[in-house]
Amino acid sequence: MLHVELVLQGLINGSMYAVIAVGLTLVYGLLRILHVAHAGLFTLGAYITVLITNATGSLPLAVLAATLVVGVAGMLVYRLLYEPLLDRPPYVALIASIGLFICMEESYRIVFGPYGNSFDTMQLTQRITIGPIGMAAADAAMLVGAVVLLTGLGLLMKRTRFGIAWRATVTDPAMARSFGIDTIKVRYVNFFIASALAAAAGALVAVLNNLVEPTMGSVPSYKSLAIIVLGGLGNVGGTLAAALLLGVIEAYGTIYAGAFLDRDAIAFVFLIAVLMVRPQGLFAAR
Amino acid sequence: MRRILPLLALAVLWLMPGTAPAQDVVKIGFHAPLTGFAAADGKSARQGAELAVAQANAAGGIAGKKIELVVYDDEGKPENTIPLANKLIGQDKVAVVVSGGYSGPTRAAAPVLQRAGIPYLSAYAIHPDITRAGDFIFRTGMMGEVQGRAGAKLVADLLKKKKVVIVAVNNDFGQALTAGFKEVAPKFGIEILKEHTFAMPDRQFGPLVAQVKASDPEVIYAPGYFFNAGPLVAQLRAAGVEATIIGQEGYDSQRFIEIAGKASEGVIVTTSLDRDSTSPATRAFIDEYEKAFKDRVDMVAASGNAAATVAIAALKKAGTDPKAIRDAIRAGSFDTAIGTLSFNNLGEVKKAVQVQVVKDANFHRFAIIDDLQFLAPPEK
Amino acid sequence: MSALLAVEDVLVRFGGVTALAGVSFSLGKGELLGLIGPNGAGKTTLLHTVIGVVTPTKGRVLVGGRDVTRLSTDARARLGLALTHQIVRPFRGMSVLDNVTLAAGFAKTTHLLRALTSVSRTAERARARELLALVGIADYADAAPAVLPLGALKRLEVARALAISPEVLLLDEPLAGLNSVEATRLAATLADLNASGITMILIEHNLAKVAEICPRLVVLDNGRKIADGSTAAVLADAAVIAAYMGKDASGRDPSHAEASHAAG
Amino acid sequence: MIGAYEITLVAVVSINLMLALGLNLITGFCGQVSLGHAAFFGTGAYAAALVAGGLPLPAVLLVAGLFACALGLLVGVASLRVREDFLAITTMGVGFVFVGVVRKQGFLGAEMGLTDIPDHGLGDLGFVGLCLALVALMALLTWHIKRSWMGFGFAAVADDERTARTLGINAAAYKLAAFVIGTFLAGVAGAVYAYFTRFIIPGAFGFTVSISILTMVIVGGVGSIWGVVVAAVLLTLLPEFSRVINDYKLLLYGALIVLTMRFAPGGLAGVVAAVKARVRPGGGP
Repeated sequence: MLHVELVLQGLINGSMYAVIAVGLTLVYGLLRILHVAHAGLFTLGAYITVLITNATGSLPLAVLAATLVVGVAGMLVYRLLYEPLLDRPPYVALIASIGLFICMEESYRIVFGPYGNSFDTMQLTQRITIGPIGMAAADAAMLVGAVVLLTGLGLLMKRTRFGIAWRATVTDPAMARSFGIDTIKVRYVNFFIASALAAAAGALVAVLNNLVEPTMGSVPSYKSLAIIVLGGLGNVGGTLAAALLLGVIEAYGTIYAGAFLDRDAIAFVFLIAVLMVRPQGLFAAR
Repeated sequence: MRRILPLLALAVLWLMPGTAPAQDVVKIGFHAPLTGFAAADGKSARQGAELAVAQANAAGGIAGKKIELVVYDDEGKPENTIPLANKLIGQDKVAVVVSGGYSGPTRAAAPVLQRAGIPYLSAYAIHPDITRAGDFIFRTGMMGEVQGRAGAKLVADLLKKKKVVIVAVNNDFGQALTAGFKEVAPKFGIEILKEHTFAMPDRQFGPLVAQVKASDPEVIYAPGYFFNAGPLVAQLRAAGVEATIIGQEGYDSQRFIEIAGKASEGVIVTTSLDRDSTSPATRAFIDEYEKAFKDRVDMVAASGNAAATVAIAALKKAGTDPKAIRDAIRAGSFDTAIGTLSFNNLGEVKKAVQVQVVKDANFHRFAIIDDLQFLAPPEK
Repeated sequence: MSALLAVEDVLVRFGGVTALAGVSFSLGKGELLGLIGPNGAGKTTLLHTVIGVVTPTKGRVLVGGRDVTRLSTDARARLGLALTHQIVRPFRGMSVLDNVTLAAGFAKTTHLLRALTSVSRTAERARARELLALVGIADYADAAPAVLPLGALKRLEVARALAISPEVLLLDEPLAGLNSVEATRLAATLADLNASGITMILIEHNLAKVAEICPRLVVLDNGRKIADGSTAAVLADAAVIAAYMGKDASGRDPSHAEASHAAG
Repeated sequence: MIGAYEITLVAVVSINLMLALGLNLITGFCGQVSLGHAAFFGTGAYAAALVAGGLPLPAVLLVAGLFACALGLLVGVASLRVREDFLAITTMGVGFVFVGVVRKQGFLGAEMGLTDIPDHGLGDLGFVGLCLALVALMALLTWHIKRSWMGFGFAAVADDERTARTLGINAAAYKLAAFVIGTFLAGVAGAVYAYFTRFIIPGAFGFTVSISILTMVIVGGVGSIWGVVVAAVLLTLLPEFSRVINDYKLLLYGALIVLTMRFAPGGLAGVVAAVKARVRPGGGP
């Protein structure tokens, strides 16, 4: 019974990691940028969700607004920061991204205060039981939300013109251009989708914790980097699998390894161990 | 070159020195983490201290001189706090310093102030080494171990419960509280079923909750901060865990109740601030704070206020000679927002522990543990 | 007498693709071997296997009779193998002269302690200038590679490879992209170097050029060696003609014809 | 006037300088982006705290450096296995694992840290003298390495590792050398830190420290010794001068990084080189 719950809780955490990290891997796959500021957009999504819900009383409206605003913000980050740096060594974009992330966290602290914000009325407080397994409605929302978002993303990538254009651009931008694919547009759409996913993750985490804080992106900022490496950089399916696996490993680590290892270090012990055996990541990079 | 100009402008802006008022003032130094991971506590501590200074100034200051609080951001970093303490001593020429910071920065500053012979009051940092730096160093907050002991007494004597699971934040605060709790637990016949830790940034406790549920304790002793405790308590209750949850001064913020919602009802915390106190000092603090900052009080604000209050009272009594201030603190008894404080030989505070319970979305008095012998902090 | 360089039954697979399917050949001292074949035949992969950038799935590479298959690229370079890249790879952060100076200092860079204790670059600079003059780009010595035309960069590749005093020089299309005057001059330089005792393998598309300077040819097609012998004999070989002309002209093995089509 | 404030500030700046010079060797000279430099810093500090009671100061510095570079060697060997993209994240992981392990070890004081580190016995001025001497020594060492053939080899490895190999340069050995020397310097910095604060806690060696050191290197201009020195001094001191704008300090720090990367990705050294090239058109290529 304990193990069923541990696995379940691991999957819930893992699905949160997945929704954040998949966006990061989309950006990396296309542009080879380690987009640390992604976690700042995640936080922005969470703030918008809470503030608009409190103002209008409608959580769905707030989530919609968060994904749209953050999606556009992501495109702006690309246009204003990354695009001019594409022909520079990769660490330039990485450091710029870290700088932007610091700016974002500080702006949230200054604008919204250091204490964090909560929903005026707690969302999804019910408890759901399926046979012997019970979980909070918020947990269920996290799981279902992640499945819906990632399935949607999968369909988008497999079935739509954008998906084809994206994959073609990732494989060979020059070739994609010669087939008439607007690779610049692909980049913007890519940033929109990745950032909207981050915002959705932020909204789900806000509901889950009933708390959004300026620093809530810190842990996702580095942990999702570990996840996309484990997943084989740029490999969307691999990222998903790595996120879920890490969630479960952390769940067990928290209980059984807590005496000698910090939970946040578990991800990296796992990462380093995997890289020593499989330098290309758990799942082959593209 | 034109591209660099904005950078230069920024640099110039940054370098602009602060202008200290030239009039005759008495300066109290203050540092707290205003940025970084502990910024929330930094802000509360600062507001608490500022309120004490404003009130004292409104009441005429010290012998006609205004009090100025010289505030620096320690960023939670020990190494930064050493130059900062030296700056407070050498350049700002403060008479006394209050720490609104965590243990790391406070431990770093204490020897500096001791060597310079400037009295130093730590508002809520818990590490035992702070006061060991010397006779100029005082602590108005409770040591972690002392509060941990109070927690054990609460569980056994007041609640009459035995089976405990400990879930502690993984830092010096959590470690010290756990150590204090475990130190006296055998004496009270408390059985510790399991002990777990979580990291300060953790907000999702699913696996821990599952494990706690499996252990089926009567009491969960869970040292942490409001930002951990809010989600933790909500998740424990959502999972159907009914055990009594014991928190500490880290929970003592209205934010905890906002985050945990209904789940916070019945949570009991050991802290320094008694919301139902009839003491004029406490009432005045609570009312004035909420008026001045449009926010509810919390333990950190009360502690920052209390430490500054002690500093001001000592200045009033002894003037600006550091040794006289030290002696005044050592010998005196101070009426503050967190009760009447006096100090032992080591500079540790002697005071009762407030036990508060969340009821109808507010903290209320549950009990007061005032067995000062049991709570006595170390003298060495 | 063992051959200076020998490749034995080398098999290279990338993922599911077989790039080299059991290629063998050997090379005596002082030879100038032309390596030809259609695009995708595996020529560059073969040179990369020899230098150690690519590790073969099966087979061996021998230098002077010694098995070097497990040796790193830098160890092979120290044994006397040098490579020029088909797509030029100058160190873009260094001047042209420094590119060659670095290579000329291989005796110093080989041992870390020696590298740490050596500062003077005078001798190596002088040697580098000689080499730049030899390949005819002395005027560019102080320029950054970014400003050089392709022809000069190709020559820089050769000068830099020569700077490590190789016994075997592996040249990956050094003439491609050059105009005919440049190509003729560089080809002549290479022939001179060969005459001075440096063994060479030359990948080249321009059959006329190859025929002019290489006495012996090895032909690859779709990862297999289809011919090896004197230039005249190889160029007359029906299989070679078929490989170059596309679909079979001689009624040979159909799988092979199919393969050459795919490779084209 | 030089007071205790200035003296202690010089010590803080010196520690950052030592860290930045060491990382500049790894990241600047040899091109290996490391996001885990604080782990080596911390290793040195903990090693020093453990042995300082029994050894004279120079031996403590040496032991701290050796412990750090032993870990550096280990991490270096491990990172040879991972592809270039992964290196930054692997080293970041090393940083997290270091803190995550240390904070649970009783013999390292766990969360309460190690305390009672003995006095260095040099006096305030003597200590700052030691700091400055170490910084000068390290600057000289890295300057020498840069102009030696080792530095030449580093530059080649940083520029194009595969091509460097085809020229006989053992890229793996060079990378390890960079890791070993750079982390040794970090370890010495750790010992100095331990003497400076006289207690250490795991939180002092976290990810944000690694980031701020890397920021110094990159804002200075990777590989440029003077650029990195200037950046380390400026970035350490600017917050000191700006205490008046406490609340916006970190925001401005972040903005400075973003703007530098956006408009001067070559850092200070890049800006100066560009200005020089414009002032003396004949001087450049």
